Amino acid sequence: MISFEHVTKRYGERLALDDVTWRMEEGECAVIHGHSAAGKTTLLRLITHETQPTSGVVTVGTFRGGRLSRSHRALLRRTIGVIYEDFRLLPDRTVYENVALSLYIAGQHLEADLHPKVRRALHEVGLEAHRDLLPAELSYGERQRCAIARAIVNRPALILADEPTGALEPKSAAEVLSLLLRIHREGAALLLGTTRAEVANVIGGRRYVLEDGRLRDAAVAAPAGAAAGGA
Amino acid sequence: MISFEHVTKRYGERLALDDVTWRMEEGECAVIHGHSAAGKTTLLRLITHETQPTSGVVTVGTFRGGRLSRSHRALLRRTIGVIYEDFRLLPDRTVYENVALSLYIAGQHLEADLHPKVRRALHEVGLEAHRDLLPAELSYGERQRCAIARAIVNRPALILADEPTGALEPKSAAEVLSLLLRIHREGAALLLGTTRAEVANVIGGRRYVLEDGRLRDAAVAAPAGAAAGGA
Amino acid sequence: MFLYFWREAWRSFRAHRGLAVTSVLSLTAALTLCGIFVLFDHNARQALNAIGDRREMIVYLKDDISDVQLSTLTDKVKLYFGEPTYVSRQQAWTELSEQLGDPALLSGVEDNPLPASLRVRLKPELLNFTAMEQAAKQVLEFPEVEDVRYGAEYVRRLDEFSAGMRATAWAAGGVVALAIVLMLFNTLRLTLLARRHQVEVMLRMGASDRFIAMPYVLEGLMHTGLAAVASLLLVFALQQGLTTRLAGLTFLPWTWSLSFVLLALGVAWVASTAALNRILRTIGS
Amino acid sequence: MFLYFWREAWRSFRAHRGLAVTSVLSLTAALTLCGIFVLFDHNARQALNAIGDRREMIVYLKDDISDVQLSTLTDKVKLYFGEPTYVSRQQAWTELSEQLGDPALLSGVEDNPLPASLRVRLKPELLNFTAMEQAAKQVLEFPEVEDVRYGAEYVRRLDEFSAGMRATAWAAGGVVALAIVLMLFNTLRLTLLARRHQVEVMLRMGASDRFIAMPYVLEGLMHTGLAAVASLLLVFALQQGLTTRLAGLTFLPWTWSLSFVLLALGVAWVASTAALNRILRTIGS
Ligand SMILES: Nc1ncnc2c1ncn2[C@@H]1O[C@H](COP(=O)(O)OP(=O)(O)OP(=O)(O)O)[C@@H](O)[C@H]1O
Ligand SMILES: Nc1ncnc2c1ncn2[C@@H]1O[C@H](COP(=O)(O)OP(=O)(O)OP(=O)(O)O)[C@@H](O)[C@H]1O
Ligand SMILES: [Mg+2]
Ligand SMILES: [Mg+2]
Repeated sequence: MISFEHVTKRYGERLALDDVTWRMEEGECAVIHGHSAAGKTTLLRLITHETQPTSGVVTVGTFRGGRLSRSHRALLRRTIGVIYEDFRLLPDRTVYENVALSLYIAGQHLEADLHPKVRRALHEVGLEAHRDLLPAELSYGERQRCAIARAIVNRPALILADEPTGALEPKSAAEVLSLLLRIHREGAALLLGTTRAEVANVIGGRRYVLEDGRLRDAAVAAPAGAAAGGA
Repeated sequence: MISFEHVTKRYGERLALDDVTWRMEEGECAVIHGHSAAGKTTLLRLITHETQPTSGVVTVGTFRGGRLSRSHRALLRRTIGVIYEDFRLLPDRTVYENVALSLYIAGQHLEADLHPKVRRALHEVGLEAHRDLLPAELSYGERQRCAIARAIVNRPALILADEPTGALEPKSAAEVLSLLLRIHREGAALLLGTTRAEVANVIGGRRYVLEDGRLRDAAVAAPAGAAAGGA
Repeated sequence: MFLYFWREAWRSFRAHRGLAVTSVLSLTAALTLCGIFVLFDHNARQALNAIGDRREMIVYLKDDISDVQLSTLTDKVKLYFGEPTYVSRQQAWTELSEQLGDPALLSGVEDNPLPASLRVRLKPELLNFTAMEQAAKQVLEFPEVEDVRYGAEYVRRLDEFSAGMRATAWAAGGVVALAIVLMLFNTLRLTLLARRHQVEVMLRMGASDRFIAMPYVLEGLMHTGLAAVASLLLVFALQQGLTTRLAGLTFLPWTWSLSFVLLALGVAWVASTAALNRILRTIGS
Repeated sequence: MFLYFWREAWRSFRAHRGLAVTSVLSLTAALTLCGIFVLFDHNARQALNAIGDRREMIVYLKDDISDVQLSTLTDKVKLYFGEPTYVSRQQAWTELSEQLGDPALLSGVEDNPLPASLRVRLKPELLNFTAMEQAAKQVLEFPEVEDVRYGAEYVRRLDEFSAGMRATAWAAGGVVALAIVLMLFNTLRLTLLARRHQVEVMLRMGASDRFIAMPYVLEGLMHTGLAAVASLLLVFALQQGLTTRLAGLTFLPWTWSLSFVLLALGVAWVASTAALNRILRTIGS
């Protein structure tokens, strides 16, 4: 589903990704664990084609490398649910509208179809009570939950989660991670980037360590469930 | 320096703070530990007068309660360095300019004065190499460091830190916390809000637990230094 | 689908009410200017037709012609050139006195020196400078004719005026269309820039350009539609106000009004679609 | 301190280049309109002074007055009313023939019926409708005078015209000032809305309203200054272009030009300060 072949990404003279080769199949689950500024977000951005590699080829689904046309890029992105590290909620829409937008963009315009899906997603992240608040009126953790609801509401084929529990205390974090795992088990591929070892442990799946732009395969861990509450 | 007397804050029918009484002296250090949506950010916003209590009196320095005039509010805020949970960097200014802005606002306009201060702050958070990048070009952790640099560059009398290590991996987090503690030891009061027990442990000082809007005093902890790496 | 776009357009309209009001106002100003011009053009055409009646040729007759000669001449003139009216020497004298204003001035004149004449209201196909010149030459050939006068200069000016009018019409139309395009372009650019963050996020969520642009196109159409109707009302008010002074100033027929609105909407549609395409490209990835 | 504000103004100017250009263009349009008006007003004043020379009174003399009577009358008229010029019966006749255009028309008239007259170029203080009426009455009292004519209607129109001119001047000035205020208000509002997030952050960092507003005030002044100079250049170009057709059209003296720019800047300063105060309040805490 995703494959990186000798991908290098430079920003000016700063090397963000250094000769990364890596692939991930449909329905697979992978964690990229790395310190801050290791290049995790850069790697995810290459997948969504927000940025282009300096050299090497990124293939996502049937979209292979190079610059995509605007409409192809849009098409690609509609199959991916991204949880951004900085959430990227629309500040002038309520929680409900933010989540519903995902469905509108995917071409679902029937209220009758839409409404139950949005409600289910809000229920899954525990934001039903906040559906009519604007993002600015949410606590930081609630905003992150809203971002997660938006990414999963359409049950995309691939979920990219960039530090999806950064704003949550351990208990909520565990809940959110198990939600993501459940959706993964329903068939979605899940790629999660994090700076925290405990998150990586909970997710299990294939585990990569990203250190100063170099990707290292850290064997397959058993999908643990205990280490989460640890701190 | 700060005192809350029977402060209650409601948003509509949602109770964010419930009869909170609490005080903090000049140069003191305190941690507010609470789960997501407990009301930590609301409490900090009352101190900076971004919002008004529904009932009760908030006193900060010589500014006692009620609505301050616009100019008084500005005056108050210039004595406080705030690290926001969502950073609030200016997207159209470089790292250097973001940090320098703090000094300009405080009325320092001499390049010769300004430059060394900004450089020192950037050095303290480890962002010298990124001084000419825009916030959008930083990694998430680097953005948080920039926000910290901006809050401390002017060595304010009071530092409000809202989850200041949320985007950092444990090692960087420990560095940042020790930086904050050092500045506290130089004389600044430090009030830190966090969802993470390990952060609360590192800071030590007076420790409060905020649970569903109610503030509980959790005795004075010894300024530990060991529990941090635990993850 | 369509409902969603209209709801979004309405949201944007309300969210940037100040911007919307300014946009509608400046569009109204431009369109009113254009409307006033169309109004005057419309009335000028009507007036020109009316003035055309007065483009006459005066055929001075020799003093000594007989009634038979006169009636043959009248018939020939009628056949080839237009509707003749006979003005006797006495009538000519009376008219001159009236023109001079002070009848006393000519009271000393005993003998009437003026000739009789035929005033010929020319046929429409002769109503331009060259044709008139031709006709005058032909009339002068008749033996009964002493002299021929026609408003050569006057007709030339009228021709020039109406040509100028038409040129100005095109120029003004072009300028207003350009103004509308620029204004819409700018309003849309500002609306989108004020929402740059939102647009970026939507692009990242996979929204197509069309999906993002459509509400703004609709908003632009709303602005223009409002402005077009408002400017027609203004022009109507102007016409009502002026009609007392410039008697006979008539309002545009409803077909003109309708095409005016439709044309404005058309320009707005093209302009905003083009503008949004460009702006979305600059906002980016 | 001041350096910082200028740098910020420059940054904003560059960051919103499109907005800046539109703002400057629309300000230029408004100011050019105003400038054209001032130019015509200036020239109309000069022209009015010149036209004043032609506001004359014609005193028709009785046929039978003697040379002595004529010269006393001339002296008296000169003393009280203005500069007289004698027009003999013969001269009057010649002029009439010329006016009629076709000398043949009057060739049959043997006896010249026209009276002699004095053309009086009136003193400046008599150059308004009521004073002229008064003067005419007085002149009519002289026994040598048959009749008095003066351009009553003409003078009244001229008076009305210049009063209208002055009223229009004020109205146009007011409208343009208003337009500038609105345009600046809107441009500043949009600039600040496009930077709403930044402004909010600065307010939270303890920046005073003045600190935030100053760069935008300077930016508004920059726009206005540019627009004022540009519009003066346009008006100058217009004057140069028209001077071939409307001979004697002169450009504004430099004092007028300078006050024009300064006035525009003054309006801009007041408008942008007021606007920013309001906008900052709505952006909030
Ligand atoms: N647009 C850009 N221009 C220049 N440098 C950039 C840009 N984007 C990222 N970088 C740099 O690339 C490096 C990696 O950034 P990236 O965002 O991928 O890190 P990350 O692993 O996501 O870190 P974090 O956990 O802090 O978010 C950083 O040093 C950053 O400064
Ligand atoms: N402007 C507002 N309008 C309505 N509700 C609000 C507003 N601001 C905060 N709230 C609500 O108040 C509660 C407390 O919010 P607050 O931001 O103080 O939480 P927090 O402790 O900072 O949480 P986090 O760690 O997630 O940031 C939340 O439920 C939030 O939805
Ligand atoms: Mg990142
Ligand atoms: Mg918070």
